[in-house]
Amino acid sequence: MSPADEAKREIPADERIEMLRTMRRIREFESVVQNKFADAEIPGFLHLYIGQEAIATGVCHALEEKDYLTSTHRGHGHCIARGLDTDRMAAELYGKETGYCNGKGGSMHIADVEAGMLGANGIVAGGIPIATGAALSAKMRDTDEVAVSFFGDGALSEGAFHESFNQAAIWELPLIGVIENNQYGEMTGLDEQHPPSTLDDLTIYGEPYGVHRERIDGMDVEEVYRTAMEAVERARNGGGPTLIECVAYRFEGHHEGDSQFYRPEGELDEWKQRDPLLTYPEKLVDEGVITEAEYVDMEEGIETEIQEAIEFARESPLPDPEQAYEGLYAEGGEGA
Amino acid sequence: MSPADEAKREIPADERIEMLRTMRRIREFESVVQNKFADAEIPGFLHLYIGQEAIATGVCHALEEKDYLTSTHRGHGHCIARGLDTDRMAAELYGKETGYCNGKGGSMHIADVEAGMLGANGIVAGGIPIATGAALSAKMRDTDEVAVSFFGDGALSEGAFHESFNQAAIWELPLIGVIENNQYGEMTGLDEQHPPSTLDDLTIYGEPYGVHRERIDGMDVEEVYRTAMEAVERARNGGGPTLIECVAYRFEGHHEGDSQFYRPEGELDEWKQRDPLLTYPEKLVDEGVITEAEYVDMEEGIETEIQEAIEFARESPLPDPEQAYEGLYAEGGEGA
Amino acid sequence: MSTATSGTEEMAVRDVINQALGEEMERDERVYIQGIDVNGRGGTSNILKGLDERFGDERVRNTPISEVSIVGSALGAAATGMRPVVEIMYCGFLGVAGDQLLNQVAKMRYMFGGKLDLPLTIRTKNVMGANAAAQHSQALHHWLAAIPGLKVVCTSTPADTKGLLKAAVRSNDPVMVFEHGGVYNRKGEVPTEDYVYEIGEAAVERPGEDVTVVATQNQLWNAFEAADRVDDVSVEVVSPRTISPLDTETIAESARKTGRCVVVDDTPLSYGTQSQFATTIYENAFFDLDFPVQRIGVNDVPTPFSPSLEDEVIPDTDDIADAIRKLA
Amino acid sequence: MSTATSGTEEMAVRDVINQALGEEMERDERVYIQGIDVNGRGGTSNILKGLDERFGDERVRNTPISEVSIVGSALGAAATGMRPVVEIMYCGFLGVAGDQLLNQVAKMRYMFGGKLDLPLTIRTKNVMGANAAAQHSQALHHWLAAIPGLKVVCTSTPADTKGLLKAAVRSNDPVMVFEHGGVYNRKGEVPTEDYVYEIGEAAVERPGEDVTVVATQNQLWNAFEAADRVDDVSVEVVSPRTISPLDTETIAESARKTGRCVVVDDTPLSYGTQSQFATTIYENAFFDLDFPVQRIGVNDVPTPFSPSLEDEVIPDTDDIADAIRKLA
Ligand SMILES: Cc1ncc(C[n+]2csc(CCOP(=O)(O)OP(=O)(O)O)c2C)c(N)n1
Ligand SMILES: Cc1ncc(C[n+]2csc(CCOP(=O)(O)OP(=O)(O)O)c2C)c(N)n1
Ligand SMILES: [Mg+2]
Ligand SMILES: [Mg+2]
Repeated sequence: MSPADEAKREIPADERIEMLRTMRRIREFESVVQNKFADAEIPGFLHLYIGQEAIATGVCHALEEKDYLTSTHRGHGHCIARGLDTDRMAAELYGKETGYCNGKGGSMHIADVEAGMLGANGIVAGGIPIATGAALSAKMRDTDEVAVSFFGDGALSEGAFHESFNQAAIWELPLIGVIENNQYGEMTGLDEQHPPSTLDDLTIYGEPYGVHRERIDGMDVEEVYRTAMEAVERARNGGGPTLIECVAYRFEGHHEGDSQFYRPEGELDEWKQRDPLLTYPEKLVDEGVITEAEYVDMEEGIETEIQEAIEFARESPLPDPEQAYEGLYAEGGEGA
Repeated sequence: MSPADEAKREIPADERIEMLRTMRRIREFESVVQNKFADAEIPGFLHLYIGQEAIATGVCHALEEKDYLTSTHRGHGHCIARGLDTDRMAAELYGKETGYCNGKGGSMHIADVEAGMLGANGIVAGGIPIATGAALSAKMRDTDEVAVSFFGDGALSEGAFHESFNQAAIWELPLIGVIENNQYGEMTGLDEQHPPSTLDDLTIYGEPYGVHRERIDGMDVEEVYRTAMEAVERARNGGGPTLIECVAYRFEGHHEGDSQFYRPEGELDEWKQRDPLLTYPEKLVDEGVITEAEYVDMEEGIETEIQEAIEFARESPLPDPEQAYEGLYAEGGEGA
Repeated sequence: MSTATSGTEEMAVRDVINQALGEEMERDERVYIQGIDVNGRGGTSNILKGLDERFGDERVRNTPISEVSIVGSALGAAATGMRPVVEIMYCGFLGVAGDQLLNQVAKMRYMFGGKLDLPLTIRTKNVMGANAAAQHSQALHHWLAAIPGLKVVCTSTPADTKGLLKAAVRSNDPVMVFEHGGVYNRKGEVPTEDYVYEIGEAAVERPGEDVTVVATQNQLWNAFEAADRVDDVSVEVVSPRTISPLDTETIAESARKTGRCVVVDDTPLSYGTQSQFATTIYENAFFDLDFPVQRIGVNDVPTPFSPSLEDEVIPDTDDIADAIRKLA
Repeated sequence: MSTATSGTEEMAVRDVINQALGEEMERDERVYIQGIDVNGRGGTSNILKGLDERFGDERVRNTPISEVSIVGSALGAAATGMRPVVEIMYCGFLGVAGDQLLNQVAKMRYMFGGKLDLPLTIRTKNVMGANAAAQHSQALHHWLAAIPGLKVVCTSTPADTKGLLKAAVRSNDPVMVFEHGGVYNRKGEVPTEDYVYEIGEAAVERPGEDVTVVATQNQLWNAFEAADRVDDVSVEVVSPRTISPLDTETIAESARKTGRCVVVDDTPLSYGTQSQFATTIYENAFFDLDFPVQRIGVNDVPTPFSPSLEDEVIPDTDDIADAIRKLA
């Protein structure tokens, strides 16, 4: 199947249901950890992905196991969509030894290198050069692996974005940049952070590099999936980098604790009409892909999963203090 | 006169002669210091401006005293065009106390803040944020000053360029970026350092920011002057940033000592046909603006000037070693 | 500084910052603020709240997320007549602006032969102990102090925050002001009059006879607590206030008196401030020292996220008290 | 390492680098080079000449002038199966990649729970004494050593260049290799066999009894010269080789033996390596020291351009010899 055909194909029912499930799992995870954070069970910072589920889900559904991704401070959605286990994720958020990073990373640094997940990142745009390197490595090792970097609209103002895409374009690397335009960088709207020339289409930031550019609805998981699929196939086949802007909205505060003083009245409600977890289940039910009852079952299963994940996290031990001094360097190795 | 008219006006003969003189002074200064460097009279690094004289000359001729500029490692041309004295410049290259920086800066850091010349810069793209700040300051202080940043094609790959132009565009700052495309970044050609999408027009790097863009012949001092004039007038009148690509060629090595192994055969000779110090005097003579004899006189005067500058530099004392510990911080001042 | 005729008022560090900046902006219209979310949110710790309304959007400028340009454009503005006060949200983001700090801000005046003033203040905060993980949880004043050409101050108490921040804003040199997230809510008496503390002067915050503790920021507060706790030992607590240039004499004088010193800070033990403080003491009080200087800091790891791990790596009151007892 | 069965050959440092990298690239095809002008020019000091022809454009990759991406993409490649060797032309350009170094390269493994290897070598050079002025003339190994998570080595002699560079390339951790422009043309005997020096081990380069001199790079050569000059004093010269983690024991042992120490390096006296070396000595040889450690370095200014000024600020053989005589 050619990439174009692949992208246009009817998405099989089981895959659609799978995407719905992934989105629902992200939503559930985020909602529950939001509560646990409010209860002071979870330490540190928490940046929720609620509202943006379709992006991580659609993109990651287009990836294969061998591929790589880098994420941001708002990374739980990418982790779940990538297939990380919610129990070890929750444990990491709780700072427990059973977490993905044994409690060393927390929400802003969850990683599972085994799964090609090269880490959330607390530095805006910090992951883009790393993904560029994974794409370079994929190419040098003569594989058809691709690397996806997720980042926010705000990251487009950092030099790291530009240096990376410039280099990726010169070297024709299999790199896909996914701009999650959620309308804000922290508490400041797009129009204060980007010139007017960019506001209609943030992918214009990639224009100099001659990369493929797509601007799509980030609340439509199937559109995201199809677009990502095209980009992935192109990258696998040596067609070089793509930059995709997914237009969406963040339903919660920038981080938990944010008063959200900056939202114009009604804006949130308007966007919530397009909540993928409202529209997509409805659509699948309407189209007879899933029954309401099945969806309720699915939801219940997910609630149980996340409840158990939280239990797992709660019951896991905190790391032994001495572990603070481990893991910085590789053990042994020649000349180590 | 509207900016457009201003730019289209016939350039008066005395100004044309002045530009010729400036270019010729740059050429002479560079040729002489090249020799002095070869004789090991001048320490450190030397990056010559030979071939690019029309750029600094045309741009600086469009500026007024109140304006600012930042320069690069290849900064002598900008200094001379800005009106700095060749004797204190030479003294700085010689590391003498009478130099612009009292010998502390050398070729790569000549500055004359009094003259709005905010420094050569040893870091590629390092001056762009500084010029952006001067433009911001001009605006905040409610003046109509403008800031020009000169930089090479290579600087377009640095994040600093992007962050600055993005910010300047949002804030509509009176910033003019002058890309001196001399076909190489060090010993590597443009096509290895920039994606194919940029090679026909490097100002595309400014496309995302919606700034005004011009690509011109950097060996034609009048075209440079007219284009700069338009950009300057626009910036003075609140019309925001401009990015100008001046297409030119570096006639000498990247720095003195460069073997120039990388030049395709014949390339240099071809470009030398367009040497502004060949074509412009010819043109002015042809058009009767200056006679051959007058030009010979001018050249002799310049040779004397530069010879005297070198003498001044040679005869000036080296700074007293103890001065190494002065000048780091301001003396006195509240809370200093 | 004389506070003889002046009253004092109890304030939290965070309110002192707001007040001091407001006063400086009133005093000199060239002073302005730029940074991420400084307008609206009032900066990353909401400390600047209200300055936007008082001084307008031009003087409290929201920038894009572009640390290179935030720092670099402030430098350019400082070189041409303005007196910018930059906020870098967390000190961990200073790395993004690494070149502008290392090569432009720090070297510009010197390279140019000392011929221009650079009245540039860069405020940022050390954060340790907030479970913010390795990138957000750092103390980096040692890293900036390692660059000649940057003056570096560390604010710790309400009173020194006022004196040092005002001094930074009025200084004609680039000054890095390191605040600390862990002391923002600390309260103390602050003289109501206008004053500056000299940059480059340390202070004996609490006089004593037996053991000297040199401490910064949250560790200064821990040092006070430790001093209270070991009440059989007379502890002298010294706050360097300025990290670069360091006030060698004040620190050494205390060391010569007590002959026993503890130095404590949130930076790493290798190449952190403690080694510089200790060296200063050894060199200037060598023949008066009874024991080696006790260095307390982070044992050369990034800051881990988990509370159990972070508690382990960050120095606390117990560590200081133990070190005092060991010497006494 | 045993060189018993091995011959030696006289080589210049610059040729050792070329040879060692060539051998490592032959040994492991995952090893590759990226940086500005590494292909064609052979890197900023032409040291890599010929590697492009031997290994092709893919493995000797010219990058755009983009230090953030040069370092960051190498990190990403290291995390996914390659073993990059990056060249940063002058150490002064490390600031451009400040965030990638401070927050990504140094912290990635630790933050991720120690679960990945990062076989990344970053070569750069200190330059002092070449009249290259403040931005190009710097020694910054102390600045990188101040970041936990980066191993930092300083190469000085032909033999240690081979041993340390090979160790760096084979290490599964990020290693910053600081070369020094002032020693590239130094010659010395190099064992012809394949060997690595353990990262984290210092070496007594020249044994002695009366005074210890701890020195790096060009100052190591100056120390040899100074030791020759003061021939009435028996000088022990120690090369730390690795700056982070520092080999405390080797340095302290020498200090305990001699009781008199000089530490000399091209970094600034405040927050430079000298303070860390000195602290190490004071703490581990406190009761054996007869005098304070003599620190020699740059007196807290950027490097000035003019020869008369640069000569003043950079330590030289005279400074070392004077310090030795002062102690002896
Ligand atoms: C280099 C750097 N600067 C500033 C910050 C603080 N910060 C954290 S998230 C954020 C906003 C990012 O906006 P965007 O990229 O749009 O992502 P979003 O939060 O909207 O998902 C900022 C400024 C940071 N983490 N790193
Ligand atoms: C940040 C940084 N990286 C690398 C260098 C080394 N360097 C000096 S000049 C130069 C080439 C610059 O090319 P370009 O911008 O085109 O200017 P040109 O030399 O052609 O005038 C490089 C890579 C530097 N000075 N600064
Ligand atoms: Mg956003
Ligand atoms: Mg060029």
